[in-house]
This record gives sequence, structure tokens and C-alpha cells, in this order.
Amino acid sequence: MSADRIFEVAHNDPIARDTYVLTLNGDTSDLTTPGQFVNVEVPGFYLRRPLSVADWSAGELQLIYKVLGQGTAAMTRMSPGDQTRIISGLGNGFEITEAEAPLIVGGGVGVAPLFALARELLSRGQSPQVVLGFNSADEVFSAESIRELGASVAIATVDGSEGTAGFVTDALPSRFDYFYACGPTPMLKALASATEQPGQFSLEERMACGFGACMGCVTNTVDGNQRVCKEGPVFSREELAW
Amino acid sequence: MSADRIFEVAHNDPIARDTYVLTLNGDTSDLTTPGQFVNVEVPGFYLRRPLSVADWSAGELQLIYKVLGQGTAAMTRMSPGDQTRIISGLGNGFEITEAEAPLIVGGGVGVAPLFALARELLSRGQSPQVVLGFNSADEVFSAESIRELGASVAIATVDGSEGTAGFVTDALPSRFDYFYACGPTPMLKALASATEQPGQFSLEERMACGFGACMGCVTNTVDGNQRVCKEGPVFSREELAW
Amino acid sequence: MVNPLAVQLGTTTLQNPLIPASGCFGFGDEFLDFYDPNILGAVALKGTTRDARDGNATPRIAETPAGMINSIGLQNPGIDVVLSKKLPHLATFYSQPVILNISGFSIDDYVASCAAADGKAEIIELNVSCPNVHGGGISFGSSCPLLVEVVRAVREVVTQSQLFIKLSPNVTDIVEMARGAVDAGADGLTLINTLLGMRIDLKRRHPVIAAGAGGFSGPAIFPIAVRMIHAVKSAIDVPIMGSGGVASASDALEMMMAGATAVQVGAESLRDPMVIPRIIDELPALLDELEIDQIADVIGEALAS
Amino acid sequence: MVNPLAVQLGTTTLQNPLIPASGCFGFGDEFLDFYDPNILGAVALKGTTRDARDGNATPRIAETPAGMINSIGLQNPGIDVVLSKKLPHLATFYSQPVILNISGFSIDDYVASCAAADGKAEIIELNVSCPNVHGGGISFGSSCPLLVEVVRAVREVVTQSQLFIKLSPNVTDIVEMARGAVDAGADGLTLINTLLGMRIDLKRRHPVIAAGAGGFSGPAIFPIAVRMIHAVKSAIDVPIMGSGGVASASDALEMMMAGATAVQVGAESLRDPMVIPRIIDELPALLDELEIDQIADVIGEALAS
Ligand SMILES: Cc1cc2nc3c(=O)[nH]c(=O)nc-3n(C[C@H](O)[C@H](O)[C@H](O)COP(=O)(O)OP(=O)(O)OC[C@H]3O[C@@H](n4cnc5c(N)ncnc54)[C@H](O)[C@@H]3O)c2cc1C
Ligand SMILES: Cc1cc2nc3c(=O)[nH]c(=O)nc-3n(C[C@H](O)[C@H](O)[C@H](O)COP(=O)(O)OP(=O)(O)OC[C@H]3O[C@@H](n4cnc5c(N)ncnc54)[C@H](O)[C@@H]3O)c2cc1C
Ligand SMILES: Cc1cc2nc3c(=O)[nH]c(=O)nc-3n(C[C@H](O)[C@H](O)[C@H](O)COP(=O)(O)O)c2cc1C
Ligand SMILES: Cc1cc2nc3c(=O)[nH]c(=O)nc-3n(C[C@H](O)[C@H](O)[C@H](O)COP(=O)(O)O)c2cc1C
Ligand code: FES
Ligand code: FES
Repeated sequence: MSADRIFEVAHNDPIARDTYVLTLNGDTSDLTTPGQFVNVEVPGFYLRRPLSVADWSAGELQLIYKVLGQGTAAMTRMSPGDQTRIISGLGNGFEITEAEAPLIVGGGVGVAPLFALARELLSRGQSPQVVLGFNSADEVFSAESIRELGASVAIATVDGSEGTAGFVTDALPSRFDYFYACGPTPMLKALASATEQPGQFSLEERMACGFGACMGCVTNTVDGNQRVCKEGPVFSREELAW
Repeated sequence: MSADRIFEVAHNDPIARDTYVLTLNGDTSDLTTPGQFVNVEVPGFYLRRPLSVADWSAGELQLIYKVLGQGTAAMTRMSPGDQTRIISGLGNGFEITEAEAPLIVGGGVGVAPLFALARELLSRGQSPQVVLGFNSADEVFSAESIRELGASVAIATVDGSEGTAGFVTDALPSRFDYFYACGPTPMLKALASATEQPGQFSLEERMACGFGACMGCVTNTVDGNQRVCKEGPVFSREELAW
Repeated sequence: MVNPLAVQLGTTTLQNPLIPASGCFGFGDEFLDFYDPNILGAVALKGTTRDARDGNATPRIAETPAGMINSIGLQNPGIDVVLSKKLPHLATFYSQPVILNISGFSIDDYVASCAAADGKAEIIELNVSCPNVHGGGISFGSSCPLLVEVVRAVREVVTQSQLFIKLSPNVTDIVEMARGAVDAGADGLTLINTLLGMRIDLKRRHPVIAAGAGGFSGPAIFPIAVRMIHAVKSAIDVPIMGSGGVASASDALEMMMAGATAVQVGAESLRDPMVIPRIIDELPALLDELEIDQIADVIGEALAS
Repeated sequence: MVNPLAVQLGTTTLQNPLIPASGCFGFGDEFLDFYDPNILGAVALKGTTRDARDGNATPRIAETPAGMINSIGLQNPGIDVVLSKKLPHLATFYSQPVILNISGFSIDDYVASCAAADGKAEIIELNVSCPNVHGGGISFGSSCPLLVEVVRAVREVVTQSQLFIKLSPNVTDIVEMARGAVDAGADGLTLINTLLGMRIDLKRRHPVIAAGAGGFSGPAIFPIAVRMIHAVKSAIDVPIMGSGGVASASDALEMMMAGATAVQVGAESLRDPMVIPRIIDELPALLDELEIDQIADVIGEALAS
């Protein structure tokens, strides 16, 4: 179920270069699984901004966003006490499997939903390996908090300023039997080429509604065009047939 | 001279039915005479709202506004600390004359600029009589503060709930040799018909710029169409030839 | 007691004038999380074509000041699936009037779909903003002779449903187009479909929308819709469904004063799924404030008399 | 050092592409309180007619979401006063290029004004959105044959100034109109003039604007302007002054990528008199961010190649 809810900003703090964590208070009962997203009204902009749920608990929602254009730039000016409308409970989220050696792969701000995913896998007794890719060390976020959960985290940076120099595909572990991935499309496609294991990709697409009504956000699947906001944002490798 | 300035809201308080006084801090050096106006940016609305200067001093600006439509309704939500852009120093304002027995006539929210006018006349040793018209007693404002300046104030209300029952024209003093008037056009026209003395009318017209560039706000004068925002908002009786 | 919001749209009575616009309400079930569609005056379903369509490449969406651009390209499962699956499914939870929005790329397309659809919904709404593949890509809605031809042909096969023509605003003379449609047999008009618009991505130096230009709608276009409805209703006494930028109860009333009998809400209901129920809620108080007994009384009130 | 903002508009060099649009800058002196107009690329003066005009009844202004409607009705002192008084006065404080905007209600009107104006300004911009009194009130800008006729006639008498035609967007096929104007001898085009729009006052049940409909502009119409400029520049290699909804440095650049060589700012400069100086200030940093050396390099960059 999804619903349009009013949330109140609790904190809005920088955590990496151009990257902020926005903590809001409100009803999070529409959220059921890691990898879902919300659609956030930003004052002065017509469309809402779709953002993955980075973390949530009863009454508290955390989003991690990167300043990309004018809307996310305006979000940095949201202050504690400000209210905003958020459509919550959107998308399918990751489907948790019983894989033995799961791998979590994130790139850039696509790392946002992976903390909650890692925690979920760990809580089920699985031991995910995690590989996160960024442009440079000053953009790295969530790595430490995922390590604190007890998962091993490898970092790749394009400029080599932290971890492996290169892309996430240069830092993949030798053994894994399933992956969960979120990041820019070129990264996801590179991952698909570099691997043969089954897995899930969380996609991005420009959206109007976010709840399935406009057909604005489709991606091509083996079943034809499917909505990223409704049938996705997470699609399995077989569905996408990349 | 006019300029686009940033002001900060100090107070925004109701003073009569649907009527608020908005006190702002900022540079008021563009203001020179009672009857000038400013053009106020209201968040979420494209055009600015023209409002008479009710009072000003170095660093402080007072506006009195009535909730009429959506823009003025939104203004009631401006809170202390909020900033807004204001084009200040607009319009000609009243021309102060040496009349012996000046009369000040105001109707509804047109009363806004008359406090500063009364004070100016009193400071020059003149003794203005003041007649203010409202729909009903709960809409009356500024009467008490003008009395406190030392001027005699008569009230007319349409429903008779305070002062004379009827319009300002029903409460005019028997003797005066000049008038300064601000209020809705029907009131100003009634005043013009009911009197023969010379005087000045402050007009309202829908505006885009407020500073003379668009020709949106004209009124017909003996010299053809003149801009209410630039040649006005105050016009003498002879100019309008009502 | 009389329902103060009821309006008579041609031969169809609506419990209120509010209708989600075609393409902004799927086939009726995407809003079930948000509200019960039975509160609506009617629903307009997603534009349907003779055959199933995948639609355009993505990105299909761009943002504009007070509006948006879409380039869905009529992704839909085709008229047979709509009639055999979508309509019966809709009927399981919805019992107010239905508007089937039909698109096509040739007169044959339109006729085939409309013949199949006739009688299956209260209103068939013809979307004529699509390019005519047999006419050098000119859209049916931007050439009066072409428009007349398609309306005449469709009128032959639409005998049980009301036939409304949804006009494109991208024309020099909207009154001429309206007159053509009505003279060719339309029962009513929907005014307006989207304008053509484009945004460009500065970094990619390329239009945001994959197809280049797209359909521009939302509050930004409201004054264009009001003026076209006003112009058409001033010239022709025909039932009009207004469409274009409605985002509030006062917008709905304004469009009705311009001449609309009912009011469709598109883009705004995508960014704010609760806007239509809110408008329906707020209308009675707004009518009171303006001392209006029956909303139907305001239709065309702002026309010169 | 090369000025990175310079552009070549036909035969006129502009120090930057920013121009206040006609009707939004008076005759050049209304902004003196705000900034020195010599920072501008050029100025477009208020629409001028053969004889002086009082303009339309008030209200002349209405507000819209992200825009406004105006109905000035070409109030102006007439071409003789503009040439004998306004231009000499402008020259006392301004020395960059001048665009004289000429309107008329018959071909004779246009020819008389343009003959008088030729050579008095770098550019004569023909506003063809006015009704032709000899043609049943159809505007010159909404009929291609009429447009061709007026451009041909004016071209005869405009031999020293550049002749730009400012097209109306209220047409079915903007490319056809553009081609007509260019084939008839125009040196360049201005795209776009205002759209037709209307707002209705719910209390009065009457259009806000006394004349009913008016000219709709501001950020709301930006995507329409971008798409028309893009369509015309894709079809015809002609210098274009963009106009319609520009409100920021990135808007200016977006319009140039669509094909505009220079960019006019109208409504936004009325609500925010400092917007043009701010855009000029901000452009260099934006160019740096996008790794663009010369702003002229972006013109038409978003056209399919
Ligand atoms: C399901 C989903 C989850 C996402 N999760 C996150 C997240 O957790 N953190 C984060 O920082 N970003 C996330 N994004 C991307 C985020 O939505 C965009 O970065 C953001 O919308 C950009 O807005 P803007 O105003 O800054 O950019 P502008 O370019 O000014 O925006 C203009 C329009 O384009 C849209 N847009 C621009 N870029 C994107 C994009 N990459 N994806 C979708 N829409 C875009 C905007 O929403 C807006 O409608 C997610 C996107 C999707 C679809
Ligand atoms: C020179 C001048 C001085 C004024 N001084 C005051 C004052 O001191 N206090 C006060 O309460 N009001 C004053 N007004 C009127 C005030 O500008 C309007 O009440 C206000 O703009 C209404 O805005 P709204 O958004 O509530 O109404 P809406 O009707 O929603 O506004 C829509 C548009 O119409 C314009 N508009 C609507 N009514 C008027 C009007 N009566 N005059 C001008 N524009 C209008 C708005 O500015 C806006 O552009 C003055 C007007 C002028 C021209
Ligand atoms: C995402 C989207 C999809 C649309 N699809 C259709 C369609 O299939 N058929 C149609 O006739 N109109 C379609 N439209 C146009 C709308 O029905 C409506 O007429 C138009 O958007 C103007 O109204 P608005 O400003 O309220 O959006 C679509 C609009 C949008 C935004
Ligand atoms: C108040 C006003 C007056 C205008 N007067 C004229 C005019 O006299 N001649 C003309 O060609 N265009 C005129 N225009 C149109 C503008 O020059 C401009 O082309 C149009 O408004 C679109 O740009 P914008 O969205 O930046 O306002 C006027 C526009 C406004 C808002
Ligand atoms: S964004 Fe509307 S269907 Fe996905
Ligand atoms: S409001 Fe623009 S000239 Fe007066």
C-alpha cells in the first residue's frame, strides 16, 4: 500500500561530498522491505523527487540524497521543523532470497538503500559481501555503517583515492552466488556483463507519479515495457535479460 | 529612486477582521513621502503584491494588508525571520499642500497609508480632520492610532455598528478646503461627486511591474492614460477630471 | 435533497464534474491505494489503440515551471484487452460513468476501435492528437478536413455511447476545429489536450525527452485551456469537458464559468494523488462562499451575454 | 581577451545575448533606478505604431501559475515621437544596439512606420501578432499569406536596419510561418510572442482582463518557446532571438541550445527587475561548470545532427 503523508524534517546533514542524509518524522507504516522508495514534494518544483528509503523505523524515515540538479539543491535548504508531503511505500523493493553467498553492489548514490538491505540479510543469518563504488574518497558514505553491522565492505574509487582504483567490477569478490545491485545504469550493465550469477538490479527512470498511473517510467523487460515505479524499481536479471 | 531590497519579517499580526499589520526590517531609504507603495514578493505567486506603506522609519517598514485572495491569504503565513524581496520607493505619494483645513478620507484597507499622512500634516502644524469608512466595526483599524496623533477621527460603517451608519460621504465634516483620499474606486468617485473642494485621490489598479515599465496599470487622466504606479498612485482631482 | 454538484454532460448525468483525465488514471485501479473512485464524476481511461503498443523510448517525462512534459507514446494493451479485461475488472469496484479514450493512426484504426467500444462505456472520447500515418504525419487534430473526416467515419459506428472529440490546442483556430467536429456529428468536446513542449538537458545538450518534444500540461497551461473553452463555448453551444492545468476547486469553477460542464484533472493528480478528492470536498464550501446553489448554474457564466 | 559572452546576431554583434523583451522595458529609462542598461546585449523598445495609441481598458494584467497575462493594447506615443524624442533620449545614456519593435493594423501602417524607422536602430523587429483591420481581424501572424505579404512590403523599405519578424506561437505550424517570413526577406526571427490566455474572476464571473483574453507569458510558456525555436532552427538556418519564459542563466543557455542566438526576457524582468543583470553575472560560472568556452558555441547544440 502507498499513501500521501506529511513528514516533518528532523535533520538534514551533509555526510559526503554533495551528499546529505535527510531524517524525517512521520508515518512509515507503508514501508515493508529494503529497496522501496518514496516520492518527495520539494517546495517550488512541480514534480516530486523519487528517493530510495535509506532506512526507516516506526515514525522515522531516512533518505540519502545527492545534489544533482535544482530540486536536490533546494532540498539542502529544508530545515528541521519544515513539513513536506511524501508518497510513501512505493515500488517492490528487493526480494530477499536464501542465497548462500550474497553480494551487495552499490554505486554512487545508489548505495542509499543498501544499508537497510545489508541489515535485513544479516538479521536472517546471511553474510553478505558488499562492494561500493564512488568517484573519489570524499564521496564515500554508508561504508562504515554497513561495516558496523558486521558485513565486509570493499570500496572502489574511480580516482583511486580509496580502496581499489577503478569500478565496482574491478573489486568484485571471487566467490558469490547471488547479487543485489543499485547504482547508475552503466554500472549495472557493466556488472551484468562481468558476472553470470543471478541477481537483482534496482533501476532509475524519470518519473511523474511514482505509483503506476502515468506509464512514464518504463523499462524494457522480457514481458515488454514494465513500470520502474510499480513492477520495479527492482528487477531480476532474467526479467531484464541484459 | 526605487530598488529591489530584501526585508525580514519582524511581526505579522491581525489588527481587524481579515486585516494584518506586517512589520519588516530592511533598508527603507527609498521612501520619501506618505502614500508611496512597495511591491512584495509572496512565495508561490508569480506577480508581486502592491501594498501601500502604512508607516516607516530607518530600518523598519509597516504594511497593513487585508486578505482578499490567495496571495494575501498566503501572506498571513509569513513568520518572523522569513525573508522576502520588496521593491521599495514606488509611486509619487501624496503631495503635501498648505491647505488651511485639510480633510483625510479613507475607506477599507485604503486607510493603510493615512496614518503616516496624518502624522506628516500634524508635524507641519496642520490640523487634519479624518473620516474613515468600513463595512462594520470589526474591520476598523488605524482610527485609534490616528486619534493618538492628535487628529479628530470620524467613523462611518455600512452596517452602523460604529459611528455614522453609511458611507464616508455621509460623515463628511461641514467645513474643509482640501482633501486627501484613499479607498476603493466607488468610494473615491462618490467623494468626487459629493464635494467641490480640490484634493488628491490615491488609486488602485492591477499591476505587473509597479515601476513604470509595462503600462499595465493606467488610469485615464486629462493628459491621456497615465501609469498608476509611476505618475500615481496619487492623482489630483483636476488630473482625473472625475 | 438535490445534489448541488450534479451536472448533466450531454445525456450522461454526473454526480459531480470531476474526472481524472485520460492517461493520468491508468485503467482505474492505480488510485485504489489513495481513494475510492466511486466518489468521482466519471473516469477517463488510458488512451487505447486498435493494437497493443509499447510506447516511446525513455526518458518520457520532463519537468517544467508549474507543469510537466510527457511522451508516453500511447503504451496500452490494445482495445480488445481493454474491453475484455480492463473494463470488467474496473466494474468490480467502480460503478460511475466511464470514458473510453480512443486513439489511432489512421481512420481505419479509429473506426475499428470505436466500433468495438460502442456501448461499452457512457462516453467515447476521441484523442485526435496522434499523427496520421497516411497523411505525412500531420495529426488529425491539426487539420480541419482530416478532423471532419475522422469524426464522420467514427460517428457512423458510435451509436450507443456519446461521442466526444478531444481537441488539440496546437492549432491556429480552435473554434474552426470545434465547429468541424460538431458539424461532423460529435456530441461534445474535450478541451484541451496537451501543448507541444520541450526541455533540454544542459549537460547532455539534448532534449530531456527521448522523442524530443512531448505533451506539455499542468497548471502552466491553465490560462490557455480557459481561453480556448471560452472561445469555443462563445461560438458553439456544445457540452465541453474542460482539461488543462486544473489543480484546485477554484480552478474547476473557473473552467466551468468559461463554459465547461465537467472538468478533467491530469498532471496535478499525478503529482498529488489526493487532489481530486480534495476538490470534491472543497467545492460545496466554495459554492457557499460565492453564493451559488447549484454548480451547474455557473457553466458559461463568464461568457459575454 | 575574447569576450566569452559575445554573440553575432546576423550582422549585429552583441556583447552578450541578453535583451529585455519589447513591452517590458518601456523606452529604456524605466530601469535606470535598477541598473545601467549598457550592460545589456541590446534593448527592445515598446511596440510602436504609426499613430499614438491609448491602449486597452483596464484591468490589463492577470496572474497565472508561473506567469501572467497582459492586455496593454500597444499604448505608445507613435513612431514620430519615438524617433524624435525617445531614441535621442535613450542615446543620452545608452550606447549598445537598439531594437525597434513595430506593430501595425494594416500593411500601410507597417510600411509607413518601418520606412520612418529604417536605419534609426540596428534591428527592426516586426510584431505581427496584431489583428489586420482589413482582414476580418485575423492577425498577420496567424495567416501565412498575410505574413508573407507584410514582410515583403516592409522588406522593400527596410534597407539599413536588420529586419526580424517576431512570430506568434498561436499557430498550427510555426515552421511554415518561419519559412514564409524568411522567404519573404526577413534577416531573422524572434520566437515567440505571447500565447492567448484568459483568467476569470470568480466573484465577478467575468474575465479578469477587461478585453477578455490577453497575451500570456512568463516561465509557464518556456517549454513551448523552446520547442518552437528547436523546430524552426531544425528546419531553417536563420538567426533567432528567443523569447518566452526565460528566468535564469540556465534557461538562457537552454534556449540557445534549442537554436537561439540571443535571448529576450520579458515578464520575469517585470516581477524581478534585477533578473537580467543577474543572468549576465551568472553566465560565466555556468559556462565554466559546463566546460563551454564561448557561449556562441552552444547555439543549436541540441538540434539533431
Ligand atoms: C526509484 C528511484 C530511487 C532513487 N533514489 C535516490 C536516492 O536514494 N538518492 C538520490 O540522491 N537519488 C535517488 N534517485 C535519483 C533522484 O531521483 C534524482 O537525483 C533527483 O530526482 C534529481 O532531482 P534534481 O531536481 O536535483 O535534478 P533535475 O535534473 O533538476 O530534475 C529535473 C527532473 O528530472 C528528474 N530526474 C533527474 N535526474 C533523475 C534521476 N537520476 N532519476 C530519476 N529522476 C531524475 C527529477 O526528478 C525531476 O523531475 C532515485 C531515482 C529513482 C527513480
Ligand atoms: C498602489 C496600491 C496600493 C495598495 N495598497 C494596499 C494596502 O495597503 N493594503 C491592502 O490590503 N491592499 C492594498 N492594495 C491592494 C492589494 O494590492 C490587493 O488586495 C492584493 O494584490 C490582492 O492580492 P491577492 O493575491 O490576495 O488577490 P488575488 O485576486 O488572488 O490576486 C490576483 C492578482 O490580482 C491582483 N489584484 C487583486 N486585487 C487587486 C487590487 N485591488 N489592486 C491591485 N491588484 C489587485 C493581485 O496583485 C494579483 O496580481 C493596493 C493596491 C495598489 C495598486
Ligand atoms: C502522463 C500523461 C498521459 C496522457 N495520456 C493521454 C492519453 O492517452 N490520451 C489523451 O487523450 N490524453 C492524454 N493525456 C492528456 C491529458 O488527458 C490531459 O488532457 C492533459 O494532460 C491536460 O490536462 P492537465 O494539464 O490536467 O494534465 C496525457 C497526459 C499526461 C500528463
Ligand atoms: C506587459 C507586456 C507587454 C508586451 N508588449 C509587447 C509589445 O509591445 N510588442 C511585442 O512584440 N511584444 C510584446 N510583449 C511580448 C514580449 O516581448 C515577449 O515576447 C513575451 O512576453 C514572451 O516573453 P516572456 O515570457 O519573457 O514575457 C509584451 C509582453 C508583456 C508581458
Ligand atoms: S512514474 Fe508514473 S507510472 Fe511510473
Ligand atoms: S504596473 Fe507596470 S507600468 Fe505600472
